[in-house]
Amino acid sequence: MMSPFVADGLIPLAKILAVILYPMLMVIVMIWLERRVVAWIQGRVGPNRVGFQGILQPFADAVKLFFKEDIIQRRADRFLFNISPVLVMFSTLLAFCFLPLGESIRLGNYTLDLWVARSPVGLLLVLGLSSISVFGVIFGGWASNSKYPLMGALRSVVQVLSYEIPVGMTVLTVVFFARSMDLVRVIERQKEAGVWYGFMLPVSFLVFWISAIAETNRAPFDLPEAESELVAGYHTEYSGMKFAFFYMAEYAHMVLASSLVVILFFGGWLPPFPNVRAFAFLGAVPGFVWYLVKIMFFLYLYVWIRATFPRYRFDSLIRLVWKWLIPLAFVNFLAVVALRYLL
Amino acid sequence: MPGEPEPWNSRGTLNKPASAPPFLLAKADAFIAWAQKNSLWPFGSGLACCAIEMIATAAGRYDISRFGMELFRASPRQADLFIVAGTVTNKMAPVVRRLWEQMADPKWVVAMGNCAVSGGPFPTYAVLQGVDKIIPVDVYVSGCPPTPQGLLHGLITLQSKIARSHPTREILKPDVR
Amino acid sequence: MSDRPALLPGFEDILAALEGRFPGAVLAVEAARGECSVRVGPERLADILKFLKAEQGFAALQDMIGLDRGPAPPAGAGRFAVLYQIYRPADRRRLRLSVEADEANPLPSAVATWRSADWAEREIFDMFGLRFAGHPGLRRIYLDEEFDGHPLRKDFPLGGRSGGL
Amino acid sequence: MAFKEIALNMGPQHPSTHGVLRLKLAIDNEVVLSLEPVVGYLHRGMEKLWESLTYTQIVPLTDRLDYIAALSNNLGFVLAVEKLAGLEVPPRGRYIRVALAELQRLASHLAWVGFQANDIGAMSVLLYAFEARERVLDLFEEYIGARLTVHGIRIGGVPRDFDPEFVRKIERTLDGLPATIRNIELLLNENRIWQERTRGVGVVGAAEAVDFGLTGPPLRATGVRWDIRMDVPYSSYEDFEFDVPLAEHGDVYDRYLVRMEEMRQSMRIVRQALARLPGGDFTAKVPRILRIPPAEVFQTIEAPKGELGFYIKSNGTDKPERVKMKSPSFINLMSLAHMSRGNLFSDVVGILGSLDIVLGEIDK
Repeated sequence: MMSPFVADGLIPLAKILAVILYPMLMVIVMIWLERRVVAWIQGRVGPNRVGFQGILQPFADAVKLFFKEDIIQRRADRFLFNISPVLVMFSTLLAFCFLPLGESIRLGNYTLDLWVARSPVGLLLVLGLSSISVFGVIFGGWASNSKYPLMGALRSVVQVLSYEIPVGMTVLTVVFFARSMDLVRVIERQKEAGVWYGFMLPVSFLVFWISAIAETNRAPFDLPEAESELVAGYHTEYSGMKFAFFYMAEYAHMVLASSLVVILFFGGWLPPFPNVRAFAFLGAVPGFVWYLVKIMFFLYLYVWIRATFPRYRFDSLIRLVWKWLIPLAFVNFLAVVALRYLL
Repeated sequence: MPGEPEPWNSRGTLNKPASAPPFLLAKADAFIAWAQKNSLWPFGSGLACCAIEMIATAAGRYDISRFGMELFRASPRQADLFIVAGTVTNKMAPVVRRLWEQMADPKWVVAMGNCAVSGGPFPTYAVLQGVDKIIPVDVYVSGCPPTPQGLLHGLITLQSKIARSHPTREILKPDVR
Repeated sequence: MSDRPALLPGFEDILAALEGRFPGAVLAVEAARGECSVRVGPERLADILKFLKAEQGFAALQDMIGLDRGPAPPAGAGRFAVLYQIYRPADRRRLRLSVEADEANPLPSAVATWRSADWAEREIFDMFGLRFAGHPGLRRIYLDEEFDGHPLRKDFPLGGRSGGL
Repeated sequence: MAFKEIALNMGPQHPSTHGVLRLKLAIDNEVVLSLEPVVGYLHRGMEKLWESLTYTQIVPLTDRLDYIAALSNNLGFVLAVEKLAGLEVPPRGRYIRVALAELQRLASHLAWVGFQANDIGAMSVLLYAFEARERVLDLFEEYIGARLTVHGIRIGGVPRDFDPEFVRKIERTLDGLPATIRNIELLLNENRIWQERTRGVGVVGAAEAVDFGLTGPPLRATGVRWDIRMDVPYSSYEDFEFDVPLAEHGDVYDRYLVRMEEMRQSMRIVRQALARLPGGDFTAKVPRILRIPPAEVFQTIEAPKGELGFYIKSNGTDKPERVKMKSPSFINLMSLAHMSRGNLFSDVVGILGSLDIVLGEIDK
């Protein structure tokens, strides 16, 4: 009944467009949300002159940045300087293809599944792609050939690499329970188990969440772009649209990290209390909405943490991960395996 | 206005009377100008007493983030608005000039405080009598230091000045200045 | 009221110790408005400073002040003078040492005795052109290296000689 | 492999040098080997300018020295001129001056805690501290019309009287401030990241501090009990009951504790000054053209940043022959090189902030 032209042509095209627009939309909302929430926490008003309550503020920023002069330092390494924003943005957007936004919907005999690609190793792909963006930061910092960006790049190398390890270990516990790396399977396993992994593996969730903040260079761990020390960190030399790429990629990376947390630990599109009779009506709300609500909660948490915590010093940051997070993740993994077999 | 010689320190396009905008790109002009007006990122560089009042303007009560200006960019590359807040001494003048040159192109300068406008209360050997001797200034805000309301008035004047400008003419013919 | 010892009367004990240790060093003493200013010759200045700090307990050098009495100084006084404002925390005494100075022979530097003299001497050099022997890095502190002239001299015009920018 | 450290330049324009200060650093992957502050980027030639102005014309210029605590500069200079000219300020004027100076100390410390927290990353504390500071600036604005460069203490006394309504307004403002200070302390005191960034950083011993000439909160943080309001009381400070907060390690965290406690003491002094405000007129009769016979005087006060001193030499005319300002930040900055050797690069930002330097006062 669905002509192949539509089924294999238009719909995949629409999905690809959706994968590009969905993060961009989330980034636009995120920029507005962050500036308003940080302002609200700090007792300020925040942008409210541009459009209704400042909704158009991110658009004004984007258009202005689009028409800014694009300065490349004479002594900069031109190729790396130009490629790094693309690298950062490309890897994050690509990672969004593997995120399942909701369960598949039946349209007549055609099932429209709300993800672009589903692969048995989806989780590995997403983690791999998100760590490619580190290359963009390193090349960008090094290529601008000036001292502050270089220091910003060096800092982000050590920070992101050392925080990959706790991320890997905690994700291992989830895979161990879900017995598969396919994100959709993970959610289905949580549906069958009836309880979300966030509550079954609280330590893994906490370690994962802290490392996710560190990996996106946010809040207490934002050393690579510490305004008060490194002027503007690795993107000091960037202006105009290239800077906008870095700026938006950071937010896109945040959305990616919080959607990973939601999928792995809080059951992507599952309604909150599936087996409690009183809350059965919650099931009627489509899965996609639940997914968005959970992501917004974690994005709000990102902003909240940014507004309250001071910044870590470099050595205490490294001490935190090597002395606390990695041993904790390791012990937690052993405990989970032991419990699994003893019970 | 048309008879006078063009003041050397003003930007050619901004001070001309609102001549007829380019017909085809009129709407584009308005849109780009709207965007540039509403997202002026100031450059976080304070020289002296006016810097404290600039920070007070950015703080809770006189909040300039309502106009979308709260992102004080520390690097000149990403800033569009250079608020010269404080006394420009002869030793600091080359630095201020280099900072202005490093800013990406559609950039504006607000001379905040009597010292930046015309040397202020210091007619001495060490002070540059007015920042417009080294960089073109768009809006002069008087006061020593100007109160936050005064600075906000200056910024809103700058916004209306940008709204009247024609960014497309500058983009198509970059050296029209 | 919290513990506030009464201020010791006069400065006789300090002057007596100074006179005893360095006979003839104290050229003039002027006590007015509760302050005491002692004029000493530049010859044994370094030992006098060390003596005041070590034995008399003047632990802190509050300030060093340069003076220019103008191209035609009044009779009996040279053109330049340097004042040392020192403070004894034990009984809260303040003493001002004034020494005649001129461009030709530099005064001994006080950096060895009080570390806070470092920048103070650089400022006096920058503003008056008076040199200090033994100063680790005597160079201008405020103005550019190639600034000609010393601004705080009386014969230097306020608006600057080169007319500025 | 040839070892080459990075010569980094925290240039005259840097988000956390509190103005136009340049630090020449030699760092070996984030560890500071040597540091040399370069000043002079805000040198406006004040002392030369003062030699061509009359005493009353100089007072508004002293606001522009330490522009975060303008009233303390006024008080320092004005006390020196009165001591020189032998002027006697009536008791009401002295009490109003004490109230104004302590309010100014409160505003200065609030601005400091905001900048220090912002340098170490806690942005929100800057906004809360500045919001509280705005309330104090409102009092100045109502009293004399200016917020920052207040010029509220003149030769001979104070420009305007404290009417009862204004006294009540000050007390109402003071009632609201302890809550904000408490909030800031709740946010920072036990915060593990804050403690890690400040405890044991930029340590200086008591003997070293005195030798470096350190004064004010950085000195009292090393345990040395030295407060000019207590040791050499001026402007009737001896009538007030307050204690001098001390600490013992002399690191950034102790300077933070000392300043937070000093804020409470300042409020205590202002309340006492307002409660016991004597009657009578608030300013002495000062001749329009004030000629002072030749003499010299050196007067110091306890400014928020440390011991602020003025040396004035008069020559019988209405213009001083020489005015030299002893700036606490100028001397405190000298010890930055000693404090930050061996620390990390990001600590230099914290130590510089803890010294609470103001470039207007250093460069004159």
